[in-house]
Amino acid sequence: MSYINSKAEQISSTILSNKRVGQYHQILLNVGAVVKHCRPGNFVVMSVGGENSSLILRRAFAISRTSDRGEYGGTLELIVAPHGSGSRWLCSQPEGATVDLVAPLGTPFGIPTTPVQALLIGGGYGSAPLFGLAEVLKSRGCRVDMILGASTSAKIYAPLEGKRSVSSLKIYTEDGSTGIMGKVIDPLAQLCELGEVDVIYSCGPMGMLAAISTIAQTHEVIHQCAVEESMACGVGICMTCVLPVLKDDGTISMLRSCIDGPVMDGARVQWASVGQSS
Amino acid sequence: MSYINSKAEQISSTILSNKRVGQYHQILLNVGAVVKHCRPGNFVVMSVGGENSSLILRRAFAISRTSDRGEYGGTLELIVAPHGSGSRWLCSQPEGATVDLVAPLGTPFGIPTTPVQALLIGGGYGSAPLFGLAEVLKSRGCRVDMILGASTSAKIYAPLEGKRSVSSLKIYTEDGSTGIMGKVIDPLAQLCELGEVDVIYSCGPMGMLAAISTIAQTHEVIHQCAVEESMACGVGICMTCVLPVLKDDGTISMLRSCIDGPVMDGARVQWASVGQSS
Amino acid sequence: MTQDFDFSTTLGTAWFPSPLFTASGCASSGRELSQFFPLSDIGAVVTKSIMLKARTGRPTPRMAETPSGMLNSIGLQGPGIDHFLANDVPWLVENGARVIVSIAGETVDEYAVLARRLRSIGGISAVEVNISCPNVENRGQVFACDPQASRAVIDGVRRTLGGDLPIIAKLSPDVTDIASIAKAVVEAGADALALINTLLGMVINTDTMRPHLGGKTGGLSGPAIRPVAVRAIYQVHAALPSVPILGMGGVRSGRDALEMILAGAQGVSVGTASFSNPSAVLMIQNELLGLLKAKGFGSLHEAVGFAHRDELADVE
Amino acid sequence: MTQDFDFSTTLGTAWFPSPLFTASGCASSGRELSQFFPLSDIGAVVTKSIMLKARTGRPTPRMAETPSGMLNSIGLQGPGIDHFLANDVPWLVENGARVIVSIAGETVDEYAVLARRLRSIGGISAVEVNISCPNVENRGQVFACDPQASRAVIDGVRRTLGGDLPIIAKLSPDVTDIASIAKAVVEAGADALALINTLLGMVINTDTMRPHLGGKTGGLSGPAIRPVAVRAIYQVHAALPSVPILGMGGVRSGRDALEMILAGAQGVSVGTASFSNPSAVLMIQNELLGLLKAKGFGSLHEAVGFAHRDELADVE
Ligand SMILES: Cc1cc2nc3c(=O)[nH]c(=O)nc-3n(C[C@H](O)[C@H](O)[C@H](O)COP(=O)(O)OP(=O)(O)OC[C@H]3O[C@@H](n4cnc5c(N)ncnc54)[C@H](O)[C@@H]3O)c2cc1C
Ligand SMILES: Cc1cc2nc3c(=O)[nH]c(=O)nc-3n(C[C@H](O)[C@H](O)[C@H](O)COP(=O)(O)OP(=O)(O)OC[C@H]3O[C@@H](n4cnc5c(N)ncnc54)[C@H](O)[C@@H]3O)c2cc1C
Ligand SMILES: Cc1cc2nc3c(=O)[nH]c(=O)nc-3n(C[C@H](O)[C@H](O)[C@H](O)COP(=O)(O)O)c2cc1C
Ligand SMILES: Cc1cc2nc3c(=O)[nH]c(=O)nc-3n(C[C@H](O)[C@H](O)[C@H](O)COP(=O)(O)O)c2cc1C
Ligand code: FES
Ligand code: FES
Repeated sequence: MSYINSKAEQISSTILSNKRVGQYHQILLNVGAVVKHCRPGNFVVMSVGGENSSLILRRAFAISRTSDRGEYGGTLELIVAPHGSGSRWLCSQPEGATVDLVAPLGTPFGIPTTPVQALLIGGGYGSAPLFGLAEVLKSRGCRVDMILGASTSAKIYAPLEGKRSVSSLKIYTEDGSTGIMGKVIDPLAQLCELGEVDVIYSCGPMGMLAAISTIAQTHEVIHQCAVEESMACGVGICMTCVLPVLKDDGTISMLRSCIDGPVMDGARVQWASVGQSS
Repeated sequence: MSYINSKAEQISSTILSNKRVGQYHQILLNVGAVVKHCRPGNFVVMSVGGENSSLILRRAFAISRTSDRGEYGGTLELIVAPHGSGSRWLCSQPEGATVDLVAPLGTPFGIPTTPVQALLIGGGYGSAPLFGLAEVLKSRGCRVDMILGASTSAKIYAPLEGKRSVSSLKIYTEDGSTGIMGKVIDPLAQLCELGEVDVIYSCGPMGMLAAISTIAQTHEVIHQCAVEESMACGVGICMTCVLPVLKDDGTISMLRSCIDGPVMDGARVQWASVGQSS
Repeated sequence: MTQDFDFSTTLGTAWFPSPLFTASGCASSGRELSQFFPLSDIGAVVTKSIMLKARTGRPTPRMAETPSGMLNSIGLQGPGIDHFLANDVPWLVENGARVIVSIAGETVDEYAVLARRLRSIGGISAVEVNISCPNVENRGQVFACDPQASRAVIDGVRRTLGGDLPIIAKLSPDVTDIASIAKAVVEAGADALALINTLLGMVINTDTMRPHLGGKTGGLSGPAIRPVAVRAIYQVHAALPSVPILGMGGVRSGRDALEMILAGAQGVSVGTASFSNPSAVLMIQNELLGLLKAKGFGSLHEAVGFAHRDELADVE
Repeated sequence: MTQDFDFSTTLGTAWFPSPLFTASGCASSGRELSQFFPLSDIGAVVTKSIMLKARTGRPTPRMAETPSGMLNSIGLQGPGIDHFLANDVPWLVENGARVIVSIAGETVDEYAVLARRLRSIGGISAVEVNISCPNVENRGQVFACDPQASRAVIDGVRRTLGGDLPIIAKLSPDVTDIASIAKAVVEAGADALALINTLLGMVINTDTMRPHLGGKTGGLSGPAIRPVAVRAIYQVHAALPSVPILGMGGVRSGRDALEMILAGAQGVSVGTASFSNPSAVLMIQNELLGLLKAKGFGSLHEAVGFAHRDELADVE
């Protein structure tokens, strides 16, 4: 046996609820004991399209929140943007439908052993895993500030309950339809300069993660980001999801974002050469 | 414009009900004005598997009965055997689901202009179009006898209402679980000899149709049979569904069973060379 | 159909108001589809490949559905060229369809004889030469698999036909180097290329434990083969940028047609998709028109081969 | 696993308790799947093709989903043979897996050098030689597309390796005549054939209007290509009935594996299906075993090539 995917299980899971929230669907799944091993930053992969589907690959979704209490036992929640055929299929599934799931996968966010000042930055549905993370950080005595951004208000995912675990929440939209008009990175340099940030946790589009990495590096702030690369398998066997990452020995390796990520050290990802052959 | 497919329309149709009857599903579809052109012997073709289906070809089903009265306007009924992926998908569709349908297609059974003694023979779900046919024949003053057969009782489709339009109904099952143990052709020679049959109408497996043809020809009884060949398009454009048929000029032609059938003159079909190249 | 947008296309000297065509063998003689849309509304009807003599074709079963595709083994069933020219072409012309006649032969000569029959026929826009047929003079090897045989066929057709009717050579993807076959037929006088014919495939029926098709092997078509078709179009357009390509293979939406146009196709034929949707050609035509406009192109022509725009060399 | 039924198979001198293998490049180094089933439960793990030096592979995006298939352009990313032999093979052997090492080179020599490295390594059951790589010495043409180049590679490997380890030559379907390539490599010393590698394909991204993959073209795999794989297996088995074939291409159920066995495969590799179901190999193995027994076969061997039973001649 190997350490890779060591907590992962393939299960048939029932959709307990499927609610539209802005432009997203909040989907609650019954996953039983699997939930015990799910950490913020982990993701699931899921078959889509049903029995005779021409969509042969699994789709990856970040685990937004988990619960092992309540009437159903272990549940986990996904926040899904209806993007292409597969995610639209998932968003159209009724309560009671079952889906084939492999979970949990990937590296979780690292949790500091001492209380720190954490800044959580989410873009679009990238906020999904941050609320679960916020709860954990808060329970460890951290100060948790959160900045969320999206192009428009319907693409901001910020559930009421989630807000309770954060000390502050700022929202940016590009069209100004909610919160401040602008982008999540606008205030970042200043916050780092004020010394109010020890660790940045981020999740969102690759461009946003790259921009945060630059600022974080300038200010020598640790930056843990959850990356998102096109994935065919999610379990490390296809080599499609690679990113160039600087290793300890000074070499650059094409690491699989499904098993060596999605959470990676932003300072090590070679953002400029993502998507290029080397 | 051409006479081929001249009544056919492509429509989106709603499933009004889907009931299990023995080993079949009785599926009622809302088809609006299309119903006016549906005759016994016509069939429909239907897309299966939903939006991202890997099943790219339509499935053909005989029209069992039609109605242009009642709360829904035009409706038609199919009797579907869950056979492979496509028919199983159809049988699993809930009430209210919509399916993409082309109807009506193919040649209908020919209706005699004078009252005759008609014998209707159905094998398995092949009985489906016969009850509608029986009603029409009866309304024209014909005597209608019916023989249905199948391997076992759950594969006999013989709805109560349907029985009203026939003068006699005999059932044969190979395992004897219902009716007489045996095959539908067992009594056929004798019935023909007795002079009780002017026309045979049949629908069922090809082997059964071939056997009926032989007996009908011996006794010089007209035999209209609805054939069933593997069909890719159902509308005459693919040439997959061909059967060798004797033409008036004495030549044998590979006719398309979707537009030159499914109802054909049993005496003309070259049963022995079906499935062979010529 | 359009005001501000030029949706027309050409293949050699033939002009078509729209780039959407039926695919040979997937619209029969045209009549069958005319109930679903007026044939004059689309670019052209490509007729099923016609041979010299009437043919009964291959044994049934002639088709097998495969994941996102199908196999067919029709074996070029048809009435023979004389009956076809007397009955089917006039009907299409009367009904306002632009007609591309597809021809198929068993010998190099037979293609030339077919071409001679077409010389005097009015109303035909172009000839598609289906060279994916077994060459009875050469161990039954398919013409399109051999550059020499392909060249000989097109050469014979070109000479017999004279200079008027454009010749579209239809190639098979079952070759090691499709660009070299393309070059051979263009040198021999083809004005345009049709890419691609079906891939040779097979299904074993696990009940009978024998080949499912009566003809054993069959041609694979449908969405399953689209990536192979797009690759072939892209490669051939890179190698021969000035030769018009009629693209086909698994197109079932405007998006798919656009993919082929961007790869280098000047026209798109729709085959198997018509089996699942008899109005597919017209629907795809409308979708493609909408997409091209939405992307800001001023004409179809501007989009042809657009995916090659930052390249200089061939793809490999 | 079985009592009354002999499910074992051989490829050359190598024996395997089951005919179900992973496909090269679709199980990484094996560790990743071992959470989902014990690797010792299946026939063998075929490792991803390893080259002499470490390689970073091709740019991302490296995959595109296509109807019932996918394109990949990984470009043989890997750590190089030395690291691989030091780390991955011992781990597999310790975990009880039977190991087939897949090798890939850019020159005929490189294959031989790779073979030399394998000579002294214990625990390897066979070598799969992936000749679907561009030959840098010959205009980048893929080895497997040229009988001479294919022969040269296998010949070099055979000489260097000596007579012990069975050699499985993995062929590409992108050729005009796969049986002739098969004959060439068998003459050069291949003990078995792996059929098929991916088909060359391409997707144009209609948003960017450029080739979707970073590497432009990619290899098409998955159920979409199964009819092509079955045809290749059937043709090659007909041409070389005594040469064992490892079949692959779109297998995702026991039925699909049975189809390949009936067509002539002695073993079946599962690739893309593992991406959609990490336990696919084991599940397919169980399904196949059940089907073979249900059909009344007494051993796997009896079913191999069974679809050819009423034939004498080749298929064309
Ligand atoms: C680790 C991870 C976590 C993710 N978390 C979420 C989430 O919480 N909520 C959410 O809405 N989406 C999330 N995504 C993105 C989600 O996986 C894609 O939106 C989805 O796969 C698109 O599938 P589709 O069929 O709708 O689109 P299509 O574009 O039709 O998909 C075609 C193919 O490309 C792949 N693909 C397309 N976009 C992406 C993408 N952005 N990332 C990876 N593969 C892609 C698909 O898996 C599929 O194989 C996440 C992706 C990753 C890698
Ligand atoms: C004119 C006609 C009328 C029919 N009427 C009925 C009916 O009333 N009730 C009913 O249950 N079935 C009927 N059938 C048979 C029905 O079409 C098949 O059972 C169905 O297509 C099987 O599809 P599948 O996906 O379930 O099976 P699969 O075996 O997976 O189908 C694979 C492919 O083969 C084709 N195919 C398989 N079996 C048949 C067949 N028997 N005839 C034609 N094509 C086939 C399918 O269309 C599909 O393209 C009729 C067929 C024809 C031609
Ligand atoms: C049933 C059928 C019959 C065909 N007959 C012919 C033919 O007669 N001549 C020809 O050149 N191509 C023929 N083809 C190939 C198509 O014209 C087309 O090249 C191929 O099917 C790929 O396109 P598609 O995926 O859109 O069907 C046939 C294809 C099918 C499915
Ligand atoms: C992501 C991916 C990587 C592959 N890498 C290799 C490889 O390194 N060497 C090789 O010989 N084949 C490679 N293949 C081809 C497969 O081994 C197999 O031949 C092909 O995918 C067809 O089988 P499938 O449809 O079951 O995947 C790869 C296939 C995929 C999808
Ligand atoms: S998604 Fe397959 S290796 Fe990462
Ligand atoms: S089913 Fe296509 S011609 Fe009859």
